[in-house]
Amino acid sequence: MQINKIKTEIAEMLSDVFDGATIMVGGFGEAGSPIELLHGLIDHGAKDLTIIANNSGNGRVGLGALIGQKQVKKVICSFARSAKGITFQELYNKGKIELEVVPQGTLAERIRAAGSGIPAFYTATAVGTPLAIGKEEKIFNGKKYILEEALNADFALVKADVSDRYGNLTFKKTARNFNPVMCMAAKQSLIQVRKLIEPHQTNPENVITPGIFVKKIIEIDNPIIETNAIEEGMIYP
Amino acid sequence: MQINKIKTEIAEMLSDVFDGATIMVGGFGEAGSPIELLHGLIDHGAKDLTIIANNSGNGRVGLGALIGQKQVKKVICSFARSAKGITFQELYNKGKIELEVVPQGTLAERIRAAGSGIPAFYTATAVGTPLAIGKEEKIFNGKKYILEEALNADFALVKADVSDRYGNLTFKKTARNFNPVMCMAAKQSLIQVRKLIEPHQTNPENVITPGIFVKKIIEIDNPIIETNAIEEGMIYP
Amino acid sequence: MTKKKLTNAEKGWERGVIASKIANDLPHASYVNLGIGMPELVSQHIKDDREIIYHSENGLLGMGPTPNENEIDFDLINAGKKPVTILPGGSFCHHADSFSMIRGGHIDYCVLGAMEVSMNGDLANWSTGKGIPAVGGAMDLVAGAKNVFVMTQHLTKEGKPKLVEKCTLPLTGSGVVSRVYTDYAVIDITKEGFKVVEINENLSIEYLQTVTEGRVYQ
Amino acid sequence: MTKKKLTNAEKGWERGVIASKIANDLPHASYVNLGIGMPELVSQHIKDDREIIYHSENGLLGMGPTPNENEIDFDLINAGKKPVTILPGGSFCHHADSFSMIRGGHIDYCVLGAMEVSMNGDLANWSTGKGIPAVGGAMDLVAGAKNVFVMTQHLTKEGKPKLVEKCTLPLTGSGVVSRVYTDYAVIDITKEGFKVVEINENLSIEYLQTVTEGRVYQ
Repeated sequence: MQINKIKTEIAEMLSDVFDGATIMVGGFGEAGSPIELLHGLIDHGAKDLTIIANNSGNGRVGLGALIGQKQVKKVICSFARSAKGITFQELYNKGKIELEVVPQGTLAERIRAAGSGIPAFYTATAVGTPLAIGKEEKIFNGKKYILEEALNADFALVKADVSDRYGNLTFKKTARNFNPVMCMAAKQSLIQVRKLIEPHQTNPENVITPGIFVKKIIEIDNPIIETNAIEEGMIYP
Repeated sequence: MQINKIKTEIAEMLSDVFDGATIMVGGFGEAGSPIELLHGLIDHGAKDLTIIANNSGNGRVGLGALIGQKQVKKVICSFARSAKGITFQELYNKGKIELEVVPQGTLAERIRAAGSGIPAFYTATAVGTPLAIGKEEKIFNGKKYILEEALNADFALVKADVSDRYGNLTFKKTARNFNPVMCMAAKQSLIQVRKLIEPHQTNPENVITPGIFVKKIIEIDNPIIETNAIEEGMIYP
Repeated sequence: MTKKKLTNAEKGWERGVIASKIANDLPHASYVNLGIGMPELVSQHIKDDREIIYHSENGLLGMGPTPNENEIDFDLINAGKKPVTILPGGSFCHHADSFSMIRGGHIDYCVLGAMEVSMNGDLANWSTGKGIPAVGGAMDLVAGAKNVFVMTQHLTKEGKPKLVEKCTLPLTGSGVVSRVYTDYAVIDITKEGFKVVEINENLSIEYLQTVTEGRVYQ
Repeated sequence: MTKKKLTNAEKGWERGVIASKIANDLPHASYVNLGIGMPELVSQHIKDDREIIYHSENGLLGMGPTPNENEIDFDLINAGKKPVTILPGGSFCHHADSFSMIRGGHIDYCVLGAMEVSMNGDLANWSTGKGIPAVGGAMDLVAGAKNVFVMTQHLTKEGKPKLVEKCTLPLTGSGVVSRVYTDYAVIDITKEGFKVVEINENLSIEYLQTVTEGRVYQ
């Protein structure tokens, strides 16, 4: 029997998602954002989600649409402000969505830590700022650091460029961003890829995310481009 | 003016090395071991060195030869035992070289932490064992962890496969091992590569160690293979 | 601290002039992160006697200029989410690796905007205390980069000093700024106060003191 | 605890038999790290009904069998520093990433040798307390892998039990072992003691108790 993580239906990808789940969403702005999986999550209908992502979505597409559907209870991100971030803004201003602001590098490292079995680490980032309040401080070599804890998730929704049936992923340019560390940190990482290849076509030197960090894969060969979709007035669902 | 980190003489590579320096040496066993740079360090003559590496050398080649020359005060490594590790064994048994044993994964992570500006992190590795003695303990989610500190170095000696003049490195197979994290952690990472290429030949998707972590590069196109050298009875110098 | 409009003859340096002063202070072979907005201008003023490598915290080292309209790729963007290019010898990495470069002290210089800079080098540039709080990578950059340069107008739009004894806005980092480039002066943060390295040729040090909170000296 | 030589009729399982019992307990699609020595045999006993992916902690996922003499590459070795191969769909990574797989709980099973295993799952397998101390990746593996299997002879060469109430040798990990495969039995570590899952067909449970320190039960 052969390992085969490839699925053909988005519903199958998301079959284990539950109300109240914590879900990492890859991407930095639109680059690497798994729009089709996010739309699948709208169709799925799970509620009270905690989303961990760098941003909080644009327009009514992808993460913006999911938030617009009121499926999200809380967003943990570095930058929730954006001219097109209408759905988050509206709910935030009404006090209907929670926000935890995390410095971008601390966010990335907390996610990597979760994937690497490190429950907490010290960093100088945010020392002396409002984002250090309530955090344990410690001095190393005369310099002050704060303790930051790992950020785990039940699921990660990720967009990659190419994969084989094992889930060996490569990414395209700056669409790599948070995707690899989120694959490491989530109990189930669910990947949409532009193109599937055979295992013998995978170059073992160039794999960015090895299959051990991947649970399910689906091919979406012509994914939605957020900027274009918003310009064209797309509203999902 | 163009950035060009390429040097032509090994002595130039090692020109800043000083007595008492802490030097990381890449490689896992012989794979990725920078033998020519280590021989250069013998020629250089620096004394009282602290070596951070996974192993402690074999025969009288490379790291084994450096230790045999009594240039090394202390070795920090995960596995200092080896049938061919004659020079370390001899000095250790006479009490003439110090040894700090670190679990292999903790060693790799402490090195990465140094390169990533993380002064310390918690890990479950070694909890309840002799290697946890004296280390701060903390409970996260009901499980016990110990605090491990970053491991910095003045220099890293590294063998890579290919580089351009910026120091964008790729490695060969399992010769990758500790080399990339050591490049991150040392103040100066000094690289011997099998082959130099032009920057436009570097595929930006496949760079393993980006040039920002590299100080100097030298081409050694036909490096010594440790196993063969020891079989042939090589003794350096 | 009197607000006083400068006459035309006393006008501060143009943004391009400030940018070129910063560009001249970036040594050959530096790894540099330019903040979104005004600091992005710096790359246009680098002289041929040096090569600078630009880092964008979203996983891009060796960032090149804005692409032509027909070369835009929404998968190749900078930290401000605008399309960019990559130069030969550039590379991509994931976010944790990218911030290892920052947090680990591998970025030689970062140039950022400011709302307030205090005498001890505290920087406030991420929050007015109102609206949706959003920090991005600013706190990581100021805590991690070897040298933090600030590029800013000397006064706020309301004519208030941005160089202050103590910041009133939420901090981005504490004691992190080494040098400030404004339209009025280039100023080092020192233990003795704001040390003027260069002053706009139209202005006196006495005038500079009136538009700066905290001690200014030469 | 009497040392007693087994007669030929009572001989324990051969190593291949133990290895095949472990192989049968590794589920399809598992990620597995096999320790150096006896555990390496396990991969030879995996049935066609499953695909197992082997991890070697020196940065190799998808490890294949030993190469032919003419295919040996000293840059493609396993954690025991012996030449190996890589299978299609395999990949290389650096040491920190490789141990993220281990420490982060992504390795489903690791199979290791033992000097001592205690009733509460403590494992001692890295140091006799003499000679040059050398730990390698053993402590990381037992702390990080989801399931830690031990493969060992039931008795030391001197005929002493390896399954003990409390380890006397320096520990590799505390409370980490879930199951032990010996030439005499397959034993689960439980709160009640050593639970016998399967016993060698030549041996009685009473005999097993005499060669095991600590409570043995079925």
